Amino acid sequence: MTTTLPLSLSVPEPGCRPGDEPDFSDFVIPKAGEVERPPIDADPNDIRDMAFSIIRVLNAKGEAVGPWSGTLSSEELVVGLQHMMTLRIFDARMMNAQRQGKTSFYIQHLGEEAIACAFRKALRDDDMNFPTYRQAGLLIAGGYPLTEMMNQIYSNSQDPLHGRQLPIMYSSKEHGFFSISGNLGTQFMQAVGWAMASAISGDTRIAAGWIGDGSTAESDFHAALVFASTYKAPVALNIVNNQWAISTFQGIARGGVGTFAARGHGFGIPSVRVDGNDYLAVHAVAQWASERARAGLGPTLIEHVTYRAGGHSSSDDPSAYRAKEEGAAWPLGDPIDRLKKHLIAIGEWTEEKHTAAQEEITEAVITAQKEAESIGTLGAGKMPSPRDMFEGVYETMPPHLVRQRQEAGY
Amino acid sequence: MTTTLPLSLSVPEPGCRPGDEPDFSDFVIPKAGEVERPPIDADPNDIRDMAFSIIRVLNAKGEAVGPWSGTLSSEELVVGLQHMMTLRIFDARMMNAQRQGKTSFYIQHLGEEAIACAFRKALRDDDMNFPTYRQAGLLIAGGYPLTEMMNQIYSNSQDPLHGRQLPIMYSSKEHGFFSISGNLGTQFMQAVGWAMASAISGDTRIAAGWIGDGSTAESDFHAALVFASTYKAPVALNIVNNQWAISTFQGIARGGVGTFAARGHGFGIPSVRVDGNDYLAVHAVAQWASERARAGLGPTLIEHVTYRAGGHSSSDDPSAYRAKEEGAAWPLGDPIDRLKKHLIAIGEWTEEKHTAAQEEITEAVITAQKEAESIGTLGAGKMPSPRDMFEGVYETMPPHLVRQRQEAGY
Amino acid sequence: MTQMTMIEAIRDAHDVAMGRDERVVVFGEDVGYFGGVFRCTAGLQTKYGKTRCFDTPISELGIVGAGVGMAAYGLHPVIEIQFADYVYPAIDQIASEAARLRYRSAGDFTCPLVIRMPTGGGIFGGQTHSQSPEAFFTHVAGLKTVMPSNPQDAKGLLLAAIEDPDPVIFLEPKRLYNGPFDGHHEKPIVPWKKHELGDVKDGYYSTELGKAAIRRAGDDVTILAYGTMVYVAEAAVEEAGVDAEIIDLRTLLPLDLDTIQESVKKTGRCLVLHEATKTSGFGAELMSQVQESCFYHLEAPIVRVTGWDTPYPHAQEWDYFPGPGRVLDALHQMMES
Amino acid sequence: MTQMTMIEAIRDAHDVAMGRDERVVVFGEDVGYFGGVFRCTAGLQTKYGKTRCFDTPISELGIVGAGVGMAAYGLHPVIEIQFADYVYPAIDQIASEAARLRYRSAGDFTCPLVIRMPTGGGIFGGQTHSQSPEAFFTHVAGLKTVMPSNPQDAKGLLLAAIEDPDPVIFLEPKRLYNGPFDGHHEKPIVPWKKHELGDVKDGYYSTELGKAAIRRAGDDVTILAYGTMVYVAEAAVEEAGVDAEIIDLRTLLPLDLDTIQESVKKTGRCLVLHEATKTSGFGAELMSQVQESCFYHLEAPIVRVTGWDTPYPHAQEWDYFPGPGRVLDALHQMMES
Ligand SMILES: Cc1ncc(C[n+]2csc(CCOP(=O)(O)OP(=O)(O)O)c2C)c(N)n1
Ligand SMILES: Cc1ncc(C[n+]2csc(CCOP(=O)(O)OP(=O)(O)O)c2C)c(N)n1
Ligand SMILES: [Mg+2]
Ligand SMILES: [Mg+2]
Repeated sequence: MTTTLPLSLSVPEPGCRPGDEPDFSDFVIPKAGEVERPPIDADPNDIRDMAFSIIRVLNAKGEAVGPWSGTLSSEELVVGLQHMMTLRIFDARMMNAQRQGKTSFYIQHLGEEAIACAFRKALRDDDMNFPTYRQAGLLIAGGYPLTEMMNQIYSNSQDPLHGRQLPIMYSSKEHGFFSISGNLGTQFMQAVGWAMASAISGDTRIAAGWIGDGSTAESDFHAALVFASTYKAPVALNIVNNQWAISTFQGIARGGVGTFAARGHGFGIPSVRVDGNDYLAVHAVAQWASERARAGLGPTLIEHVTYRAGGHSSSDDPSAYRAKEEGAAWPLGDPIDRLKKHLIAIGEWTEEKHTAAQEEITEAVITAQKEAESIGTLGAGKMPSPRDMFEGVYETMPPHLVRQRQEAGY
Repeated sequence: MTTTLPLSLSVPEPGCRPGDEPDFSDFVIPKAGEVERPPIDADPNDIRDMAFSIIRVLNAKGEAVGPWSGTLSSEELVVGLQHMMTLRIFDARMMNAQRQGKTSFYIQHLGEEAIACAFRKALRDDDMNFPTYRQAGLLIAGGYPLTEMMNQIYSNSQDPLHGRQLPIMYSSKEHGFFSISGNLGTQFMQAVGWAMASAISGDTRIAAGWIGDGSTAESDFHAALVFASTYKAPVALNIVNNQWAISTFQGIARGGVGTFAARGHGFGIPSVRVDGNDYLAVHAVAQWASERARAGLGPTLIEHVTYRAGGHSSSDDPSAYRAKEEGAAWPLGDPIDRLKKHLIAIGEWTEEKHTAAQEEITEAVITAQKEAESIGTLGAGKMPSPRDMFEGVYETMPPHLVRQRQEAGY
Repeated sequence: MTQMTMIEAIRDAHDVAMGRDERVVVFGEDVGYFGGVFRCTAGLQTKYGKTRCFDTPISELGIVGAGVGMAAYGLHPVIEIQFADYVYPAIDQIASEAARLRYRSAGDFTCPLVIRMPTGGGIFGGQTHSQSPEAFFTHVAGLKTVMPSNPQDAKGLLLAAIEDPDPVIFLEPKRLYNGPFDGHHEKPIVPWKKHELGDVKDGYYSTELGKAAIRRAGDDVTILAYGTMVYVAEAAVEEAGVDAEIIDLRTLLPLDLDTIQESVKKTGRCLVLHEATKTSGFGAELMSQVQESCFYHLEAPIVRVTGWDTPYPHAQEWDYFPGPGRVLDALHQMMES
Repeated sequence: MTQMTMIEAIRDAHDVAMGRDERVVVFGEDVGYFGGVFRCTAGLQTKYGKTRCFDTPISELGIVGAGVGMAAYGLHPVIEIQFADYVYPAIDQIASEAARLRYRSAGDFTCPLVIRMPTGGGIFGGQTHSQSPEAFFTHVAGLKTVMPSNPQDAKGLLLAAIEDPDPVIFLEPKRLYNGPFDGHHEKPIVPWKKHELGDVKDGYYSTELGKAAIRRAGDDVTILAYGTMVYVAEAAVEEAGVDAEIIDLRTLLPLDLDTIQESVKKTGRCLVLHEATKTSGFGAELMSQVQESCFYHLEAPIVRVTGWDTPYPHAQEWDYFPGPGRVLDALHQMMES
């Protein structure tokens, strides 16, 4: 037997840490328009390459090119731009409100606005999303009132969740937005269950699951793929790869494989990657996946390639683990800038309109914020009653909870 | 918007249930010798097809052909045959002992003997297996005493596990056989952890994980693949696809994908399929995977394609859920018959030698059994002390357990 | 009325529920074609079709997670975990998700889900076919936990659980599936066909969750038991000749504290009995509630008889199992103090 | 001696252990480069290299499963679960595997593994950053469960846990990381630098597992507490003017029953205090053991003050949290009875 050298543990490292020069030269970006648009019933084996490429519609000049363009009218695109702008302004104000102590916690979407905003427009109103904490765009693009969101964030007496949940852990059945769990991954499997239920019931509604790059390592991700592929559940399974999981770069979750989308190949699930900073591309892919689901063709796995331009949450300072310059070096640009550029290029938008829209939206967000704050902020103003803490654990309050509520004096 | 048809749930069904004619015509079996043997450092992308083919060495005539042949001498093959025969005779007698009430439970390996027996011979003595309940071949091929196994099965006073474990849930560190858990899947991730520890320690030892086709749906399977691919752990990850998980056919776990081996592609792990009823093929693949691991090239995923010819366990009657004739129709034959035929074909074995070996082994198994039974069987003869039930929960017995032991009167 | 085993009663409850309500769907490992390793779902796939009763991949997480998603959609899934010992991979979906969905969404989404599992020891099943994990579930706000001890209750409680708007953990003492077991493993069991509690009403009925049953009225000591332990208690009481009141809790949460209190205030003595390991077992909660509510009526310390604080052993099963002998000793000791 | 916060003391314990013993490896989510979201492992990767302190994929199952495999190999892994609320995906690897490995293999394989996790509420973390799951662990035979309440103990107990030959669950009350918190959230905390228990011995020392500490001697009532609740008890006792004996359990399992008994036999009264939900919480076990061992010395019912049986709320945190007010009320009530 040959002598063997000592083994050693290989621990992946990101290309760039604080102090390093950001370097995305390894990151291969196909040209816009380059990736084909297969029929929705394509054999997953024939479209294997799509998990290693990136579907892109907007090119550097702001033109919409290739087979994935044209799913949206220019009016719809203007609305899309407004949604993204709303989300960004909303985020900025809420981050600030958190810093001012008006609430305990906040999570923003900076740089990722296109994904949920565009995806939402490819679904029907009665479809159901199973989001993570970074898809508030689904609510904004779905017309959910900003004040309601803020009431939740402030845990005031008008909070639809009665102050029970951490800020931004929204829930709105009416808006196709499943109650957010703080436990990563769990909702991915539930989305498959919901979709199975729709199929069992002979319904036409579909589900969309959402998960982060880091969270694909969780068990629920596997269970979701197993169940979705076995029962051909009508579900779109979205991975938002924003390159980071708190301080951990995506290579720790991704390991040796080329992409997260490729995970779907082990299950025979059609798996694609899309430029997550390209509103048009995300919408087109969402449309394709939802048509597949609705036609009974089963699940689609979608990796949205994007970059988390801000900190993980209001508790996080990313300068401790990644180079400050990394965000600026991110090669897929900013989703708002790119859509704006496109709309200007096609003559549907101008700098003036943009400035006006920015002001108008800021106004609207401020108005909503004033309204919410006039009710209350965390610990100030009108708060949910402590009595309410005991309600809703069960439909009917059992005797031991009644006793505890009484003991607490409510 | 186009009108949409009602959805429906797709529930996979096996080709054959009781009353049906077994039909394996969909099951594509490549010719022996057909699959290439790539270098151990081949790029996983270049050997993608191996997850959809089957590595086979023994052809219908009993010849060993192709690039995967020749890893074993004819003496080693005779020993291999004897191991498989031993395991089969051992199983038959223990199934019978269970029926006679000498123990509570048994699990046999009928039809799957080649896998663990051959695999074991490609490992070094100090490597570590993390087996399921259907790899006793690892112990037999590793020279673990039959009487010890039986003492465990009978839970008698010489049971190395002190009667604490269900029959066949062996453990032998010395023989590179990790303590079997009754919980499916858990050991797959632990194998990766052990392999990571070996790499961290600059050791040269490698690990082998084992899991059934049905159990690949468990979360531990995913975690194992994630960790193994991220840290390039020196581990061989074995899936034993014996077509059934109790009453559930492999299509329920496998879903839409072609094979279980293909699961590895999502992780960039070299993934191969091997004819699990071909001792030579299993050995050659095990050798390849262990060389990869030992050379620091990381994990290999191996799907052993075989058939569970017996019931799931002593508690199971498979005629309730699959056609009785299915086993006979299984196209990869019987591992013992095939190796025997090969040895006869190359002039290293005869029918007479086989009959003699059969008698000799039966004799040895009976001797071992008599010895074990002379000590005791479950509930009869010398039993482990109830006092021992309180030992070994912790290295040092804490006060509350001392009190409980005293309360119990020991 | 039909004479049924507990298995048949459970199967019948599924059948009745599926017949009455299209939203009831049944799934789990080996649950579909084969009808479950204990045959509790046999025949349902044939009768209601593959989309209402089906086999699943071996992923307890996936099974429960699918159940949560389906329940949120509006179905009423009834799922089987093959053995309670295998519920751990699903604990996150149960404790963090099913249990909290109504609360965290303020009723926007709910989770009418029943999770059934064969529970408990006495079958030489070793560490992974013998566990009694009820204490875990009773510690999670938002869950209800039920354990029937006979065919009549099994059917009625399962129907109530399926109709319940919240998640219910339904623990089935597998040692009782075919007949009551008094803890004397060397004696043959009495089949349910010969037991009055094996007389099961046909068609629909339900047994309210949260109500205990007094199995034997008595004045000297109260025994709190559930599942298999109810029969162990009966055997011990008979042998001891003590006038014990035996309460079969049936539902562990919400607990029927009224019935318990009334009994302990009368008897002044209380023995708590369960199979699970002692430390932080549900017996601790029972003792605590009795102590809190009946302190001034207690004439002797409350006593627990439980499984020992070890993993469930194989060969030593009958030393581990809280059998009539240990209960008898405890009763004698209590009556003396 | 160095003045340290609890975070620094925990970091120092890792450092000392890694320096003394090559087998000690440290990993978890964000634990490597960044040093943990609470910075308990900051600097270790730089000092000991990437193969002894590293980041992992977000899989609690994988983290613990890897730990079990490594411990079986012969390493001593010290792993972090980012918040105790996220331990559920790993419960199977903890309860079915780590806890039982020594027993089921009759000592052939062992599992010297430490699983650390920030625990408890008081930081407006809502349902998934506030839980106290200690009762689950104490119900699993084969595990030890530890919860320090100050930097001195945190370091000593963590070093003892790392040296322990069996798996130890190490719960860190995150509300105490930077200073003791008396439950009055409107008041600023006292930093550890100003507290005598923030005075931490340099280098190696260990604090024996299974031994409680008496934080305040007293004659009238015994308070059993651990973690953050130790300071809540201190605040309440001071306000109540009751001569209470406050016992900081430090190790929940094995429990220091001797110290508890001695105290309760002296005081005749016992109050049990914890943050976790009430039903089947560890308080139930404490009440039971006190009742079993001190029944004839009890002058009043044992009382529990705990979190309510609801998920952990956000806005209502201070109504949920067992603060000094509730403890005070309980003390008054007990002293009257
Ligand atoms: C089960 C569980 N484990 C750990 C955490 C702590 N945690 C919160 S967010 C996060 C990172 C998630 O990263 P990713 O999935 O990439 O999503 P992103 O934040 O980038 O959108 C972690 C580890 C959690 N919430 N739940
Ligand atoms: C976590 C867990 N879930 C369920 C079971 C029950 N169970 C035992 S064996 C088995 C089937 C396993 O099938 P497979 O993985 O194909 O292995 P095989 O028995 O065919 O070798 C099941 C469901 C278990 N032991 N552990
Ligand atoms: Mg991310
Ligand atoms: Mg199988």
